[in-house]
Amino acid sequence: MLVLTLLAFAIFTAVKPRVFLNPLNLQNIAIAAPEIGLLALAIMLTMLTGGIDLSIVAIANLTAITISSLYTAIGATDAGLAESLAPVIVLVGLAVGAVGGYVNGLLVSRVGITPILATLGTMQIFNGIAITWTGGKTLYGAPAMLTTFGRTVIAGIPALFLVLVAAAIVLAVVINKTALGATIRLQGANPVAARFSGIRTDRTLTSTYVMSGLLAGLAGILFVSRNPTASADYGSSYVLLVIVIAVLGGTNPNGGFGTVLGVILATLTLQIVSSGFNIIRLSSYDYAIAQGAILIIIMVIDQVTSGRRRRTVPKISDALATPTES
Amino acid sequence: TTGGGGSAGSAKPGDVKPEDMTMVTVVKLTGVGWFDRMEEGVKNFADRTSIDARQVGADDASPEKQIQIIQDLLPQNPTAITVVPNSPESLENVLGKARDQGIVVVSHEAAGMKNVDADIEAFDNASYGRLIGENLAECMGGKGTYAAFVGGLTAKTHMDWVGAALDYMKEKAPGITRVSDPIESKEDEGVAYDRAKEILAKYPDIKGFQGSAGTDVAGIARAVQEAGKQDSICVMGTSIPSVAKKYLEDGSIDKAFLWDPALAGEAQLSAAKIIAEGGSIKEGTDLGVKGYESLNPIEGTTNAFSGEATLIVDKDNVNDFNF
Amino acid sequence: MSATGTSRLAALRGSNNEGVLALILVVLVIAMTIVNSDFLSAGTLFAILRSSIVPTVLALGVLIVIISGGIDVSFPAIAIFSAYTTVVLMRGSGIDAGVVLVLVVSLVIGALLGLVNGGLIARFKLPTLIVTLGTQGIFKGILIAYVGSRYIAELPLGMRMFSTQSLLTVPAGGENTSLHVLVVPAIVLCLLVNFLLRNTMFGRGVYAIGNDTEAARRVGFSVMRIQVILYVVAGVLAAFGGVLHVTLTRSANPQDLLGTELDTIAAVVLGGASIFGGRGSVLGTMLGVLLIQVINNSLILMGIPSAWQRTAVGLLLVIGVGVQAISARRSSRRVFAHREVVAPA
Amino acid sequence: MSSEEASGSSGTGDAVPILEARNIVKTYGGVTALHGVTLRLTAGHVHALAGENGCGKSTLIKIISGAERPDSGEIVINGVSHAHMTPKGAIQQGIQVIYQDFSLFPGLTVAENIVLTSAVAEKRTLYSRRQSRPAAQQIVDDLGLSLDLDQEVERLSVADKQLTAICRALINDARVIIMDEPTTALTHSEVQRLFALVSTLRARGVALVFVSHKLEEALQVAQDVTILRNGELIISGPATDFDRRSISHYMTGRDVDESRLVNPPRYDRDPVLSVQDLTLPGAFENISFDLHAGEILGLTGLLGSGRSEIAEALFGVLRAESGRTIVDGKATTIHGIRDAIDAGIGYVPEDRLTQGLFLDKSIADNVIASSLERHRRRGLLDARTIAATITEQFQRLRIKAPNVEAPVRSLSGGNAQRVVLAKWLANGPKILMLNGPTVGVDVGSKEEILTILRAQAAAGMGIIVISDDVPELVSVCNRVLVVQQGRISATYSGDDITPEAIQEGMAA
Ligand SMILES: Nc1ncnc2c1ncn2[C@@H]1O[C@H](COP(=O)(O)OP(=O)(O)OP(=O)(O)O)[C@@H](O)[C@H]1O
Ligand SMILES: Nc1ncnc2c1ncn2[C@@H]1O[C@H](COP(=O)(O)OP(=O)(O)OP(=O)(O)O)[C@@H](O)[C@H]1O
Ligand SMILES: [Mg+2]
Ligand SMILES: [Mg+2]
Repeated sequence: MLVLTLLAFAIFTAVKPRVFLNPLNLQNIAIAAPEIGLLALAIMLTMLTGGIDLSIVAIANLTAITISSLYTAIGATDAGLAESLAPVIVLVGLAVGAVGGYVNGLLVSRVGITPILATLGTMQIFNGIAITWTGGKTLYGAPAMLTTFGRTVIAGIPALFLVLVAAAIVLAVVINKTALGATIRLQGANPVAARFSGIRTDRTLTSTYVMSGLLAGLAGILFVSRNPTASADYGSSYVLLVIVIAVLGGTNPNGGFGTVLGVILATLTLQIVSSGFNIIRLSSYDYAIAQGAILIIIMVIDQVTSGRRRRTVPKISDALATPTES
Repeated sequence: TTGGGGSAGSAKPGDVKPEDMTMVTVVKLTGVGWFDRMEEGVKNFADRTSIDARQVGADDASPEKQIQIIQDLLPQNPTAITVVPNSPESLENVLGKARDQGIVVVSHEAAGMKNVDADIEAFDNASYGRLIGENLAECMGGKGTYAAFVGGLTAKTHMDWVGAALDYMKEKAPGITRVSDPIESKEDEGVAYDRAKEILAKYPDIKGFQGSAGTDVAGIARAVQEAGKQDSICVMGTSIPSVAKKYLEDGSIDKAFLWDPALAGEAQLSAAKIIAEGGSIKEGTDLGVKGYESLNPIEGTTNAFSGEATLIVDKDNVNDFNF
Repeated sequence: MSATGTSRLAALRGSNNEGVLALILVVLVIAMTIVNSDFLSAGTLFAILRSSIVPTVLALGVLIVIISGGIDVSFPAIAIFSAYTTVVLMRGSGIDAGVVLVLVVSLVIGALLGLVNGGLIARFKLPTLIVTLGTQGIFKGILIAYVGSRYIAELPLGMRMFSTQSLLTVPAGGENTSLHVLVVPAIVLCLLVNFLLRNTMFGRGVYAIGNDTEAARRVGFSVMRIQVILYVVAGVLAAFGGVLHVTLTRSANPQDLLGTELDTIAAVVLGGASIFGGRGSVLGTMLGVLLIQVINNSLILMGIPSAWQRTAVGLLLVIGVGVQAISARRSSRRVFAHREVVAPA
Repeated sequence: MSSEEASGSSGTGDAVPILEARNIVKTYGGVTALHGVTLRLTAGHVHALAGENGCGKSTLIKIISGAERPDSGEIVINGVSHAHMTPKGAIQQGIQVIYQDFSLFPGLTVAENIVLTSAVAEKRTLYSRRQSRPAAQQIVDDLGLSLDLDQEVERLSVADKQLTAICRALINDARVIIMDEPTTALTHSEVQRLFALVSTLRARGVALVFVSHKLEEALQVAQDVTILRNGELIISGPATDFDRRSISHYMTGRDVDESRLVNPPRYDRDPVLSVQDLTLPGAFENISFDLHAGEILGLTGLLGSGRSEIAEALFGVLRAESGRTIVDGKATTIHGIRDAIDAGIGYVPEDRLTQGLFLDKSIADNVIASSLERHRRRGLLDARTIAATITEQFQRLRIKAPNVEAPVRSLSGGNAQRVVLAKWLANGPKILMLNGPTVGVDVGSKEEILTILRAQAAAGMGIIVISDDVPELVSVCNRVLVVQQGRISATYSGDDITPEAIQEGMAA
């Protein structure tokens, strides 16, 4: 994966060095990547348990809307107060994300609905709530704290990107260094054996979806930080994109295997590729073609090389189950 | 802040020759008839002025992709960016950056945006909506019920149009009432059709429909036609001649309203050119494009101007259009 | 409870909970009729059936793929690609093609696109989700960038002639409501696919692969061949769905259908198919699609404000699958007759 | 019967082999599973293939059946040589296999599973449930089984799954039938019915391969014997030349001691586990017994007698309706598996593959799966103690694998079982219940596993062994309870624990 990222980078540098290496462009990549990266991490986490969370974008928007409307509501009466309450407001937004995730968790673990159905349903519910709440309009306004943060650049690196890095590190620790993380991976590898090993399946699943909700909420915070607006239909194109990223990053949709690093690298690769194509003036449809081709070529290469390592392939999609997370 | 957008940054206004100018038109999405048509206007402008002007857009109408595209344009530092936003507010930031960098920014279908040097509308949405309302009321004979469709509850222009039409009814045609909140067609002709059928089932004596997204009226017309009510029900709204033609001819669509995206695209660019050359956009400015010969400021805004480019299509003139 | 009693119950429930799903559907319809008596009318029924035509046909392709243990998100692209390209070709060639030609051309295109999926998946043992995510982008891109992006209102005869045909017409209230003729091919396809899955060795092979690819190899199925064929079949079904869609909307719009993949997959899974493969039935899929269409096409009748409709759809979906999930859990409870039964995962 | 037939046959020597695998070499990455093994199958003979876990038996079988390709060597069928087989080719040559992992289709019905192979072989294009059913019914009746043909295999017990796999192999009129540990989950009577069928097949001139770690079974049916060790061919000859001792000696290269050896439990102290009137209608009634520290308690009975349900109720898989469970003198309600584990109970399940193991995960991940809680320091997992635990268990249980990162899927049956055992020992339970602990485990490993159990008992653990392997019970148990129709019908202790006694206790 790393090789790939560098490769993509190298190619575009070669093609259009002046524009592509322009710090502005590199910063753009680092500004767009975080929100996508966070959502991809959320999907990856749920895929580890053999599930999926289609509602993350809807959750992110709910968070953004919560923050924006709380801020403007309080600001209407007392602007100063709104600013000083900013941290609280942000936390409330994050809480909304957690609650959304909790709902998914209950549906999947307690009620026992197939994740893809449960989250497709909640996706529409959350999205519907957002539409009703905003009346379909795009809300404007967000704590200065966030907007300035959105513009902050530390040592040439946008603060937003640092958020992604931080989140990634935390998640990596959770997945690889905590009991919860271990249970999440085992749950995905074989739910029955997990149960017989004394793993509290319900608890594991619930916390997984809560975490994915939190990540989505964080992404929502980045939405408003990038530009002080919140709407019900922002980021709808992200849902499929982040699935691509997660799987491209080596996550096995059937559960059990996936790595944070892989997902982050996959995110960067796709961002580099997309801005690269944009710079060489490729139309969005040529880009769609290129992205698809790249995706498949990578998987083929990965398969052909790793094919030597893994002989038997029990399930087709296990082909990319490369146990590198431990 | 009208005009003089190019004050800051590299591109010093006035001293650049057209040959050295590059202008990019960022549209909601490419690969749809509407913006294909707009691209024709962009090409026209390029040929006419020998400015390197091109149109770009994502493969679906999503704000985030539009932001991304503009982000990626900044390093290329074009003279001007003209844009048809999917969600004006969400573009404010990135367009702000563009202007700080000295890039001229002109928008369309986005009256009220702050971080643009000028916004050029084919008309102001309120009067466009009232116009549709007026025609619909007249067709319905001043009484009865009607339903309004929008591409999405989040599509601002659509909501403005149906809102203005409703206001018109309230004032001028009290005998007419709207049966429900605007109905979402999800920009999908099939959905428009299904919803229209439902409406017909729930309100058998409905007398009119208003559509907003390009394909709404087509879907509605199909439902009306199948119910054999094309004569008793008035169907009007925003659409494209190529879409509406067949239904205009059999009367299941009564009138289609639109502005020519080609001209709109051209108008945006010439506005950008004027500003880039140090001029400014004000009341009465002539953009040298049909329907935009004398701009009127849109009240409530400092930088938005509208032309009089509304087109009304019915069965008689539908064949005059080639898009 | 007695063994026979349970088995009879099981039979009612159906191997994939079709019974439960049907029950949910009935309850929903009753509830809606109570809310608005107009709901239970020939008009609504026909409307819902009509709007189910295309989703059903598309779902059939998805069903086959899902049973084989894969996931296909490229079928909407294949559907609209085949149909739109056919229309363009026909207009280009100037011949006003009849049904046969239209079908042949579009189905061949669909088959070829399906072959691309199947080839990649079978030859390189790639995860189906990724391959189809990739091809979906490629097909969509080629379609709009190179085939065309115009909204085409003039369709070839083969499509035109069916656009407004109706199967039967019944007087309802003042005017007549009629059932569109294209429900016939949809139902025929359901029967065909049902036969293919249940009564052919190919069908058994699809289930076998979905259950355990290695075991399928060991009993002598040639996994590769079956996979290739099944994606071709899925492609053909998608193309057929595309043609039906264009015919029904009486216009060819290259932006149509794209983005409906998740809803269709949901309908199939709702119909009792397991996303992990090996399980699923045509009947269940039909019920799944029907349930979703009933939900989508009744909210205005129910008088639910537009702003709340998405929420309503989501809620109903969750409730529907929730009830099903719970009853499925019940059914998997163990029955003791002094013989050990291992509770399924 | 078998003995006289065995003497009747004249070994491998003269008769022409209908299938011969010559000098087969197979390596998996680093592991060499087979080097230069030869196997000759004679028409009308049962060929016993014996060897320790991981010595390459299944691999050899997979190569003959085309499921795997050999690195070198050839397979000669009726004089025709093949560099390798394909599954389809093998089936068309009349080779049928009962795989150790069954290779069934959980989502399909028993009937479908049984007839599918033949349907494929016949190159059918159409398939009809109705027509295929009688054939399935036929074979099920021949074996005198009570399989529900319309049940989904996923819902079956291990035993029924195995029976289904057997039926599938026998239904085709094959010329070679290979049985990879076909009797692991079967009861005595089911095994005898299988053997009856085997001898009719022999009469038809079918050549059979029989892999089993139950050596007396092997000796009972086989005419020829081949023994592997670490992928090497050790010896091959007529069954009459072997007996239980010699076979286990060739397998392990040492003398295996299976004699009864028990050390006295702490009867003086209170029992670690006391079960009183435990009842789950339909499964078991009024089960009462005590388990003392250091005691190994045998729980036996025919399949379906309810013995497994009792264990599963104690482990919280099932919920008993009435009765008391007292652990260490404390009355404990066990509503879920977690309750049981918190109370200090561990359970090595019967269905190793689905309930016991994470097949695609590494040995390491499997070993700590149940003891994550114990390996935490300040919220995080403590890498050092984890590594320590893993290596300790890996070595103590002598798991045969390149390293602890090897996926369990790549382990042989016996080694897989050691991993499950390791998982529980890593959690140091007070009470350990094992359901069929040495099913599919070779004599050598079996002895080692039993030794481990004795050691754990000696260290104060209370152990319950659920098993119908009588010699095993005799060799480790302080007491043996016989379950019949969900009730405890007999209790043996001390010197009353003899094979004969238990046999008739179960049969009674
Ligand atoms: N024939 C027409 N006349 C007038 N306005 C139109 C016409 N067709 C589309 N529009 C409006 O022009 C804009 C672009 O339309 P189009 O549907 O092609 O793109 P879009 O991304 O779907 O935007 P929208 O969703 O707002 O329609 C939209 O505001 C749409 O409502
Ligand atoms: N797919 C595989 N990948 C890697 N190693 C394997 C694989 N299958 C088997 N092995 C190794 O090959 C050796 C032989 O395995 P095999 O299953 O043939 O043993 P066996 O004799 O059948 O043992 P048992 O009696 O326990 O079934 C073992 O060391 C095993 O770890
Ligand atoms: Mg539109
Ligand atoms: Mg084996």
